[in-house]
Amino acid sequence: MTDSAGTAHAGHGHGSKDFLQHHFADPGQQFAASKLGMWLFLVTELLLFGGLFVGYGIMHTRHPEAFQAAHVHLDRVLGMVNTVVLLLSSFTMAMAVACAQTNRRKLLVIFLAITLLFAGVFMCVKYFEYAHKFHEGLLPGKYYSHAGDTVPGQFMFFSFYFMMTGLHGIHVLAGMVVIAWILRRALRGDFSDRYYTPVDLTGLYWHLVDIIWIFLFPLLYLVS
Amino acid sequence: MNGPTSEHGAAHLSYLREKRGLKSWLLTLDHKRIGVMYLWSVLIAFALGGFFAMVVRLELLTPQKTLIDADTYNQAFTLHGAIMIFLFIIPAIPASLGNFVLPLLIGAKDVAFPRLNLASYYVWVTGAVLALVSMVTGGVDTGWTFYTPYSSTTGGSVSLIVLAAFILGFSSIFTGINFIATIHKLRAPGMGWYEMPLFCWGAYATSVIQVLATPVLGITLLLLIMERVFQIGIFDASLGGDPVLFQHFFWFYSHPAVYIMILPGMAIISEVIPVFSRKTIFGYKAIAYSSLAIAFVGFLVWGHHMFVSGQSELASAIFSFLTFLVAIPSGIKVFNWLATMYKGSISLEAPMLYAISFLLLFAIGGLTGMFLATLAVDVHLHDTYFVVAHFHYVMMGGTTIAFLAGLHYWWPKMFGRMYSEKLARWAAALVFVGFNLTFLAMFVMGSRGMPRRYYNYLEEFQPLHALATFGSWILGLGLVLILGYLLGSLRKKPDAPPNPWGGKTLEWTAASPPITHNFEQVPVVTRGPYDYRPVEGAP
Amino acid sequence: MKWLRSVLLPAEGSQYARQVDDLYMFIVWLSVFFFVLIAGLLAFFIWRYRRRGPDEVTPHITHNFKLELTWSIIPLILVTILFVWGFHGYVSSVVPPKDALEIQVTAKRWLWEFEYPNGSRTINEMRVPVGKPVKLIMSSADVIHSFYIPSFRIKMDVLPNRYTQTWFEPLQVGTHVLFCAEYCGRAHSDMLAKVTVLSDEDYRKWLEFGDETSEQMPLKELGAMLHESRGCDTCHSLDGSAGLGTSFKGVFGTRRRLADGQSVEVDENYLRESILEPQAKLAAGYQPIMPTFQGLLREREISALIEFIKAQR
Amino acid sequence: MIERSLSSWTRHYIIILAALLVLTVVTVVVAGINFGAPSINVIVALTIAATKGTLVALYFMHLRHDHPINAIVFATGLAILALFLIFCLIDVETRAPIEPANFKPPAGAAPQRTAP
Repeated sequence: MTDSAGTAHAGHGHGSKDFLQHHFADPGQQFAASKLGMWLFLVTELLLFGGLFVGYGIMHTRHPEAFQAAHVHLDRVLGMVNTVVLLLSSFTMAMAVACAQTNRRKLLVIFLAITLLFAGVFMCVKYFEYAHKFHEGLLPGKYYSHAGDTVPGQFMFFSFYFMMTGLHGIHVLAGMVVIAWILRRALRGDFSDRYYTPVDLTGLYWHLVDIIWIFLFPLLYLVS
Repeated sequence: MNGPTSEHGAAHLSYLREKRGLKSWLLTLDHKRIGVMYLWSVLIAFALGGFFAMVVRLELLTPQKTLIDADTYNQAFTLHGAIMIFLFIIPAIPASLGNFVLPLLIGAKDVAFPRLNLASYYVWVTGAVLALVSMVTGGVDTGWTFYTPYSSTTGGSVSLIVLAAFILGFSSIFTGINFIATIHKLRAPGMGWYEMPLFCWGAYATSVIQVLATPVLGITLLLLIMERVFQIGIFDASLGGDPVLFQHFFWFYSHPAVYIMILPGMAIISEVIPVFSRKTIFGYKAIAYSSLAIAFVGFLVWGHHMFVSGQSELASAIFSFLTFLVAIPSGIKVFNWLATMYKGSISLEAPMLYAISFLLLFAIGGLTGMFLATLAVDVHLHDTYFVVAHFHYVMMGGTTIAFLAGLHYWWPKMFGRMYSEKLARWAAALVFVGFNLTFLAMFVMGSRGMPRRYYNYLEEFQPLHALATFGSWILGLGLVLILGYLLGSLRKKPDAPPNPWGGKTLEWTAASPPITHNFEQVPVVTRGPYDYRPVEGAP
Repeated sequence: MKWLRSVLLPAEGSQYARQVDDLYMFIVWLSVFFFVLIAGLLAFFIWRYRRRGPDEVTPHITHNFKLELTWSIIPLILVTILFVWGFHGYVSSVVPPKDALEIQVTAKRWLWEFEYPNGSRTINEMRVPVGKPVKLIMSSADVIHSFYIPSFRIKMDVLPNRYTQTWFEPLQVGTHVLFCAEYCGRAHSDMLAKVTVLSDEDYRKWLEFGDETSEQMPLKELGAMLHESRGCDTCHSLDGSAGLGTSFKGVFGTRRRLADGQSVEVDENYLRESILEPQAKLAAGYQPIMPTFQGLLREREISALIEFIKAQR
Repeated sequence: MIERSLSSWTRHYIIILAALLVLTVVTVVVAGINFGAPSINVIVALTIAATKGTLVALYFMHLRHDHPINAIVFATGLAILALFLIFCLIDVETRAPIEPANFKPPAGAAPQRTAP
């Protein structure tokens, strides 16, 4: 996505330093267009998750007791750790963009690497959470086999849990791939204060993934 | 305004001839070539969807079995709907004609994101292939609306076609993102928002819906697949879910999607009418803003598909009122088009004939919409042939006829050839007559209580069904004729002048067909898009 | 203009239908007015302002605020009237009178089942008294169906695991068609039922004693009637063609392979069991979809069906 | 976007990060308190989440200083999502419950999928 929405490769434009494509008048126009394109894409992501949020909201009002009883199986501490990890990664991502804008190429690489690391930590924590759920039989839909439920319909909470965190996790993984790719380009020295569009756009994407988690955390781990 | 030579001093070859070979097409980033590839692809989809329509109509010739069994019939109308909606109408105008003309209309060299544009095409191809695969691996009999719990429990390859629709959604989103960014950032120097041709306003409003509504379809279809694979329960009443919620999710996209289909059609009509009336458009701003108004209000009316679904009465009332509001901007458009023709200099070439057909058919489609927005009457007409007739008047009589208007209007620009005007007029007449024969009687059938998606029906409806089937043959004949003379024109030598219709918008200042970079020099806009005053001595 | 009304709409079976039709006809005339206006102007402009020469110059008319306001406000007023009128009718169609007779409706693929206050049941035929409000409380056993009686202008979706309701008050004695209006699969278009409006006296008598004619009919004829009225024919053909269930043609006396691998002779006992407990000995190659008819058929009716099946050679 | 030095960006971002972390702790602590009605807890939790999201969007994503069109795009998306939720809730919350006098619940009406 970031690739097609924001950048071009050398050879397609006149000034290869600025990666200017032929149909734009100047780099400023190209940057503004790319950024608008990225925001439009982010809105589609927002509405994609939005559908799940609406579904969750409505099923929660239908089965409040079941959701209440089911969410106890989630580990608040792990959820909070992951929230902090993602917030930190958002911070380092924002710093990476600032470094690119101010031409600090070494710092840019370092911040991108830290962001990638945080993303990895997030996925590891998620892995342990999932493993634990699978072990207890808290599986999605017809594979749900948890013993000792007191309120009928608890399985539906986990349908949402897996849909929401799963889709979010896929977005984190996709973000990691893009960040790794940006990191490689940063190592190659592609970015400067004249051209940093991909870093900026990746940053936007990453922050959106963070915002979605900011909402998932209280909805899934803290509902009461 | 534009010299015949480029900045390098030599004339360029047209976009069709500059590069040759299959690879130069398949990997092209040129919006015109992508538009042309999209055009042929959606036409193939149209032919396929039309084939299923013919099968359905033929089966309905007699009250009992005519040709195929009930299961085949159910699959045929499902595929007719799914193919026409997802593969044809939604991409038809924006992704094929729009892709070709939008940058030309605003004096740009390309769309903002050419790679994304090409990606959109290949995503469409992927979705189309998956849809075809689902057709031969078990078939789908859910109807294109995929209502749960039927869709989550029936056999066949429902998951596959749902996945195909999910993927096709991305192709639509990509086009939408591209158009919005292009219109915001790539207008030619001197072209403010109100100097844009009205097609761009329509395309803009369409793109806003594509971006905002399509993701919800995505998640809905994903949830449906999960329901089939895991039984996650959200739409399954026996597990505590709510099948009516599926209808909310589905129509939250699919009603705005109707405006994804009709708005670009209206946008084409707004181009054709001033040119063939040789007169400036009446009420430019009203037409422009009515597109945005339709797009916005269109988001808030989806519940009118659910008046008898078990939705709450309060919700039905709110949705009914909001639905009526859509009539206002639609009416404004129709009256403004008429006012444009007042004191014009009207000539009736093929594009204008289609525009006139559009006005008549869309008027019927719009007026019959009032029956369906009225709560008490809709309860009776819901899920009958009245609805079938209504949306065919809007989708086929509106969008598809507008698509044909645009195709005839821009064909010389796209391929540099004029088609046979005489055959074009015959075809326009055949399509108009055939269409009305097919669908007009369906209003009566629906009012008399003929439910839709029926394989067997009561004897009393047979004469009207037979009339509709007969009409569909005339309609089909007209469409085949169009394909024939358009393809025939491609065998001729290029003969189209740059501006065959006397249009004032920027695409007519480019060569026919245009060069790869569209304009030899970046155009500078000094006059409005439909300014037919003589250049000297204007007040 | 009565003739137009009778061409466009089915005969009115209830007071409410008359109300809906008035509104319907109002919109028809409104639409005709606007269509004639649009088409007339269009035709007039095309003729009056046809292009007469290649260099014609047209006046530069960009807009006219007053005119545009007019054609925004007039439609707004009209649609507001329509909304209020339509809402008014709708409200009366969703709020049944307190003293309405309650009939419970269960929709199944692909038949309608009706249960009356005294516990008696019918399939694919609903009997109601004339001039009394009837409230229907509906639920589906599988997918979504829709309860549609065109003569009464009522329609309501029938959902699984939920009740929906609608009501009507028939005007005169007679019969009407009930359709399923929400697509529900293979035999969707055969999911029809008969609505019989009886006089109050006939209704009460029928409710108490059952159908007099069915008591006197020979068994085989009664069976033939039930085969249709109870919806057997939706799945079981008489001509040997494959349906969702086995064809009845020549079935009696043969040996039948069962889904569990065993086989059984098709005799009176097997037929009886299959009507009352369809899943007990499921024939091989068929889905276990047949509903039980326990409590739905009188003793004599079961015998009648068996006699009827025996007679299909 | 305004021109700044890296150190000024850093200061700026650290303040935002600190606020976000504090809010995270607050939301966890608050979740343990009983406000009387469960809906109040949900509202409090979502308000805090919305505040955090706004901070990220305005500062980390630069909407505060960016070309307004980007903020308009994002706000439109949020508004449409809100309308989607509101209209669905209007329906679900105002459906009339039908309790027939002489009816037994359809088979399997209660959502059942508890432990085997």
